[in-house]
Amino acid sequence: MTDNRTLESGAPDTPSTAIGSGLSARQVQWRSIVQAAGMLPVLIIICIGFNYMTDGRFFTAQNISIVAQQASINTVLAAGMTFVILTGGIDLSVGSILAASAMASVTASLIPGWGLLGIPAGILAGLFFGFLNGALVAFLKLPPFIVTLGSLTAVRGIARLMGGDTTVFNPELPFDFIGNASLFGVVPWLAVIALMVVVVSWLILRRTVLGVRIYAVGGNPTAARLSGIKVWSVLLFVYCVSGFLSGLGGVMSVARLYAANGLQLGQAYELDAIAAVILGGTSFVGGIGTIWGTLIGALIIAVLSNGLILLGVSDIWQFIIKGLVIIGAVTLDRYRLQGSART
Amino acid sequence: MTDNRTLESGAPDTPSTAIGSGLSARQVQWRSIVQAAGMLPVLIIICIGFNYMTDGRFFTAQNISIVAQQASINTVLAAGMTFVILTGGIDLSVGSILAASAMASVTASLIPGWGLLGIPAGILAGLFFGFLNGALVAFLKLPPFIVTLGSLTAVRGIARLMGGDTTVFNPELPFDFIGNASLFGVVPWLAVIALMVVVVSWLILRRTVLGVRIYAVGGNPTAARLSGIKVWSVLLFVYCVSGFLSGLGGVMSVARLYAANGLQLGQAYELDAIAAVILGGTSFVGGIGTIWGTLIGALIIAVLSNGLILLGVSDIWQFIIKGLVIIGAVTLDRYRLQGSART
Amino acid sequence: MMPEPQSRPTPTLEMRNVSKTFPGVKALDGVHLKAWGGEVLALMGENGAGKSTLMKILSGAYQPDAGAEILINGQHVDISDPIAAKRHGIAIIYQELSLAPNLTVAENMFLGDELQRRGFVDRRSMNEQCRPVLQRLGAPFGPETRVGTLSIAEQQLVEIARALHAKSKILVLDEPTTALSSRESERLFTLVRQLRSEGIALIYISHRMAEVYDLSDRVSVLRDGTYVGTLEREEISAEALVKMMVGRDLSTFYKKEHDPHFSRGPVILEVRDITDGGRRVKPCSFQVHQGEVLGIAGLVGSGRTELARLIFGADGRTGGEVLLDGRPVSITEPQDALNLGIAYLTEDRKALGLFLDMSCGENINLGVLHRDAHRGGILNLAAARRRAENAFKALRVRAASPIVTVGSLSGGNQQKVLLSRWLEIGPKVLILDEPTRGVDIGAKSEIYRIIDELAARGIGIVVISSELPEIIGICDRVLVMREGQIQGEVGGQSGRAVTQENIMTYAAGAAA
Amino acid sequence: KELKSIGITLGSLGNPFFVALSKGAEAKAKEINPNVKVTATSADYDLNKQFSHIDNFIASGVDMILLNATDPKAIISAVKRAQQAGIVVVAVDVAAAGADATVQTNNVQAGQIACQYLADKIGGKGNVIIQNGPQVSAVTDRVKGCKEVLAKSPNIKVLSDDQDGKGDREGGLRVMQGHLTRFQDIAGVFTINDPQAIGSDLAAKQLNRKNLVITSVDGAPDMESALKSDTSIVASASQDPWAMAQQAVAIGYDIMNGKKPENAMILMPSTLITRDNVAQYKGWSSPR
Ligand SMILES: Nc1ncnc2c1ncn2[C@@H]1O[C@H](COP(=O)(O)OP(=O)(O)OP(=O)(O)O)[C@@H](O)[C@H]1O
Ligand SMILES: Nc1ncnc2c1ncn2[C@@H]1O[C@H](COP(=O)(O)OP(=O)(O)OP(=O)(O)O)[C@@H](O)[C@H]1O
Ligand SMILES: [Mg+2]
Ligand SMILES: [Mg+2]
Repeated sequence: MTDNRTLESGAPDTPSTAIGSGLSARQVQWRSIVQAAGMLPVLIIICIGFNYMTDGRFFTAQNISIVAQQASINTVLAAGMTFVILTGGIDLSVGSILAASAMASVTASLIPGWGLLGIPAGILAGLFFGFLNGALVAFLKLPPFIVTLGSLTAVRGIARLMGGDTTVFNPELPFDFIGNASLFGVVPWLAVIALMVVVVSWLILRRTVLGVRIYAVGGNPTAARLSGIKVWSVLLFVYCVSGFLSGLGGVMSVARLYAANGLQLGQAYELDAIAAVILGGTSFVGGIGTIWGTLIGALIIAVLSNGLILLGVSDIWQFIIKGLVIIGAVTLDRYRLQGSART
Repeated sequence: MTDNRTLESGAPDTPSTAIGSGLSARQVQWRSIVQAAGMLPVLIIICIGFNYMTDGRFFTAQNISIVAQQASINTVLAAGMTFVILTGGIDLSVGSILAASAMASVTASLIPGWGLLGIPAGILAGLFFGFLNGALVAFLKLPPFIVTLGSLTAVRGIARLMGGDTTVFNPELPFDFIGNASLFGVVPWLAVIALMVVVVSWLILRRTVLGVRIYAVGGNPTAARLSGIKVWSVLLFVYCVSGFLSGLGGVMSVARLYAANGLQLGQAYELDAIAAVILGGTSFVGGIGTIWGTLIGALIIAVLSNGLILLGVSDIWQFIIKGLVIIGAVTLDRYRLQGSART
Repeated sequence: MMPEPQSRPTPTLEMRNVSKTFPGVKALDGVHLKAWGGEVLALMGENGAGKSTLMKILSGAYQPDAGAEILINGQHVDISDPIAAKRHGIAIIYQELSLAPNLTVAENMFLGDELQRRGFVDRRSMNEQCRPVLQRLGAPFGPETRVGTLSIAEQQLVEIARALHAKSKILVLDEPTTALSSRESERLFTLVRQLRSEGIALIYISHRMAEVYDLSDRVSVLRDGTYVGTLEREEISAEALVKMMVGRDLSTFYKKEHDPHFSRGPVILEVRDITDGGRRVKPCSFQVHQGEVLGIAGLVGSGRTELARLIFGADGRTGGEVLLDGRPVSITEPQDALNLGIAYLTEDRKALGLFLDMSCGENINLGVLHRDAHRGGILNLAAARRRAENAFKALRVRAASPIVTVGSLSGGNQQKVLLSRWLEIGPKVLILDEPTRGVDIGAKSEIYRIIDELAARGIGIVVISSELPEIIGICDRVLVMREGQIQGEVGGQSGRAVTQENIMTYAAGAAA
Repeated sequence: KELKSIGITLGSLGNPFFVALSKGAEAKAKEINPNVKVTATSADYDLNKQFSHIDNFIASGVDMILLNATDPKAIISAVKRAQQAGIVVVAVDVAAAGADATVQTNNVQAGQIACQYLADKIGGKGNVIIQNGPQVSAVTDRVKGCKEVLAKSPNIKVLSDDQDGKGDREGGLRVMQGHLTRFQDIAGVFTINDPQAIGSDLAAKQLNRKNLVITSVDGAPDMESALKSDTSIVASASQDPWAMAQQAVAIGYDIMNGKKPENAMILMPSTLITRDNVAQYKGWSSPR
């Protein structure tokens, strides 16, 4: 029945689970877990491959912690993007919002004695821009692609304006532990935050009324309205989440770099975030996907970048290999599902 | 009934032409022209505004020809993108393909005595990559976003590889007239080519069977398949067109710049091309849109860039204004249509 | 179930040993089917029995499992895709509409083999050839209309036009009348008979007994993906068919007594001069009483759906007011209506009602999630599961468990899921737009039973239906709409009996 | 200590300058140890990416990092991290806070000589356009140097200095087309790098604007050919990425083995190539 989605859908068709065919509820549930696992095998294969090729240098505590750190900002952005894409929208402005929030954060962190204000400043800046996006999409019913393309551009300009086109720098950043310290000395705080974001997102998406409504709006917006869902409020919410998390990403970036730059920071981050979401099996048309998939997608991207540099592959070939692996991964996934899917 | 498209569709709901309500075929046609005109009023307003603010410097023959030139490459890419988006797909790789084709073109143009080979070399390179995209989407049924995101990355690598990461240049380019001369001394050849591309695209989309099928596949792929349309061949075709036109864009770029650079050329062109298509009223979900709209969309983008430089607006503010105008333009369009559309 | 008469000529179509396995489901298991030219073969079975799947195999949309044979005029044929089916003279009207909404009627009709002239599409000839076919069907729209702007009923006509145009030897109609009202249906039946006399083999799928009696020469029955048997014309009877389909006896289903002195409760819903500015609905007024089943009848496009949508707040109204329990209420969005206890079951369950990728449980619970939820909007999973399971039992939904996606259910079961969503919210007024569209007899009688029960509980029920027997069978009082206006009332205290004739007189415009 | 592997992180590998730089570094490293592994990455001017690249270099255990910092100050924490892991960090082309040594072109001086030549060519008076680029320190330094010199000539008026030519031909062409339409009287143009200069020249040609004088900074291969042919470009303050990288690797190797350089900041002077001396210029891509 979902046949006509196959073409544009990012997610593979869900193998329809049986009717009257003696599958128990537990079996059905098990299936859906396997399905959510999605790209996990691909991730594992890539990791093992890299470990083998780098003579075990990949699976060292240090490197794993580096990968976790590198994946963290993209994971946070991709989590927000998952909300948006689940409603059938898209948010191209995450990179720009990240830059603007980072500028706000580092600027606020320079206030003597009140440097910790940098954290809320960055997050609120993100939330603000996310709210604007959401308002345009929800109230004026403008197409998300255009709205966020517009804010990709405009917010980039604002980010540059905020720092007068220079790098703003704070070597005494009061919250630098976020970007540079580790919990118990092993798990980088950045990774902890990213994981927390994923868990909270999962809770919202799967354990709250709002989450069900997000899926509903993505699955069939007209039906959602006719079912009494305030579609506008759901849309507003998801863009706010995306903005909020972009702001958080900005703060994380500042904590890592002690600095922010309105022009360069966050360029093309939206592509990485979207790639993580789609690799994770979330469908572009909305309504289908899981946040765990997104996490795995983000990890695949981070592992690829890290592993190729570990291997000493030249920059050019990194591009080529990355592109091919992305395509290869979805192909594999498609075939994995084909066994169980309908013709 | 098209209600459930409103949310994600780029195109405003087509004002339902009344049924059995005595509208003659001519009237219906007239309506659809008005609708296709879409953003034209916005374009005109922007032009007049700029002309006023620059004391008439905008509407000089020279400046108009500059705008036409600057719009031309994006128009060509956006024309290809229109085909793809009409089927409900997307092609993120146009910028990378343009770079690779430009590398192929300029490299071939250096062959002594056979420099004109640069033209077919560039175009064929584009067609080749487009074919690969199309094959992955059509045969392996992979999601277009991921496929072309992959090739955005991989083809970028290949483009860099082709020139060994340097700028390849040819000051004696045998086909430089394309980029620098004008037909009858007034209409730049680049603009002539772009216009020809638009006209041919229009013929294909509106006057051939293939065109009807492209719209059908975008409107309802299942229905298209069940009607015996070879959906794969339509998909393959549109990605080939997009690749072909990206290749042409590469040749045009070489003819204009006498050089190509694998890394820098064509960065983020996909965003401009998509923006032109969506500004032009083509719907993301496929099946709805016109090539004329795309042309107007591309012109709006070019006029904006040109006008803001003419005004001497600083780079930072150019970003901000461009973003706001893009959002403003669709908002205006939405309101214009609201009058005639269903609530 | 007589043995096949030996004297028959070679069947035009024979399907042997057709099986089809979907992941986890065996939809068909060794099914046989024979159809002859100049005959109407009705195909019946409960929802999910596999009728559509069988026909989709015939049309090349699905591939059967190995071992299946398809013979046309005794020749083995290989139907590997829709084009092959077309080449063998097979045309089909799918149960789910399969039109491109962005194309015109004519373009849809010719999709796949468009007319060309000098390499270009010949839209003019296509329109010209399309027009007479539309006329033959009495379609109120022209060939250049965009399909997306048509109502489903009208889209159904386009589907039929497309199949007619194909001039095929074998024509499959998969529940073609679900969206049609009696007048269009009659026209279609005339056509079917005409095609039969032209020697075409017709396969007709329907859940409506009356149609099957009317049209068919033979009836083949499927149950749970297996072939049960075939009845010849003279053997056809409701009891026999039901027994074959359901495997048990089913008692009567239309049982409403039309008692003009039916004592009903106070007025619960009153609509006064509601209109959308005259575009589809001219000012309409009526009352619904507690415990009453009010029917709204009318031809396709008479504005019934639009009227319901106005009351429900789905479309913007320009005038009029709605009173609930005698108090004027403000309804601007569906959620206002739902908060007040007015629920609306849409006629197009796939596009406007269900979330096909979500589980049945989620679909059922969607309207009450926020009521059941713990503080802070945390889902009450236990309550949701309980509701879903109870709903499954109450409506006898046939699916493994409430966590399967609703998209994988057969049409009738989808309808039950959607209905239970609205039952769960405990409405005061329930507007049902074509509640039994595409639902099998068993389920239909269950839905009627539910409607009766709800009415008995004091809920005001409005039923919009294009199936006259249904309207007559279950409603206490019937309003008839024509061209966006309420033309008249039958039943109740109107003094006119609820009969087909009375309703049709109003619907056709002959004022009484 | 042996030099086993080097990591190079550059602003953008799309620029031939950086390619020459990485080739130069590789050549020098091979001289020291023929089996050395050299990994060059492009940070695309993104600080976050550069941090990641440095972290990855640390994990893969390189001995030395050649760093073309995206931001001269903000890079410090990454530099510190690398040094803690026992890696020598040498900044090239752009200073980097905390680096063990820096080898860079004197960009202020490059801007000065290019604009001095420009001022001389237009006779110390007239309208001049400074075509800016991506705001990295090398670019801002050049603009700074240029402005210093132009400020000395009271008759020179700077019409515009805030348009971004994006560092490539396309951007230079586009911005210049706008400028030429906006201003009828332009005597000279200074662009922050060679691709923009060539783009600007193309714009001038198309619009038939003669009597323009263009200078820039870089001395790239395409500039050599531009200076030899019929263009409005008259000079470019050259850099020598090859030599810069060679020196950087050599210094880094010394530091690895305990020999600190006397001066940690090595400024390589820029020499001006003009139409007159271009024939003698040994460009970036010429074999060494
Ligand atoms: N694409 C599919 N994927 C998985 N299962 C399917 C698919 N299509 C149909 N089924 C299943 O196959 C069985 C037969 O479905 P089918 O649509 O043929 O029933 P039907 O007899 O036409 O019912 P209805 O009267 O409701 O139209 C059902 O259990 C249905 O859920
Ligand atoms: N989205 C739309 N755009 C244009 N016209 C529409 C649209 N929806 C319905 N109409 C038209 O409005 C009229 C009334 O339609 P409506 O759906 O209310 O009729 P109905 O009596 O409910 O019939 P049905 O039996 O189809 O449900 C019809 O002529 C129909 O074609
Ligand atoms: Mg069916
Ligand atoms: Mg209706």
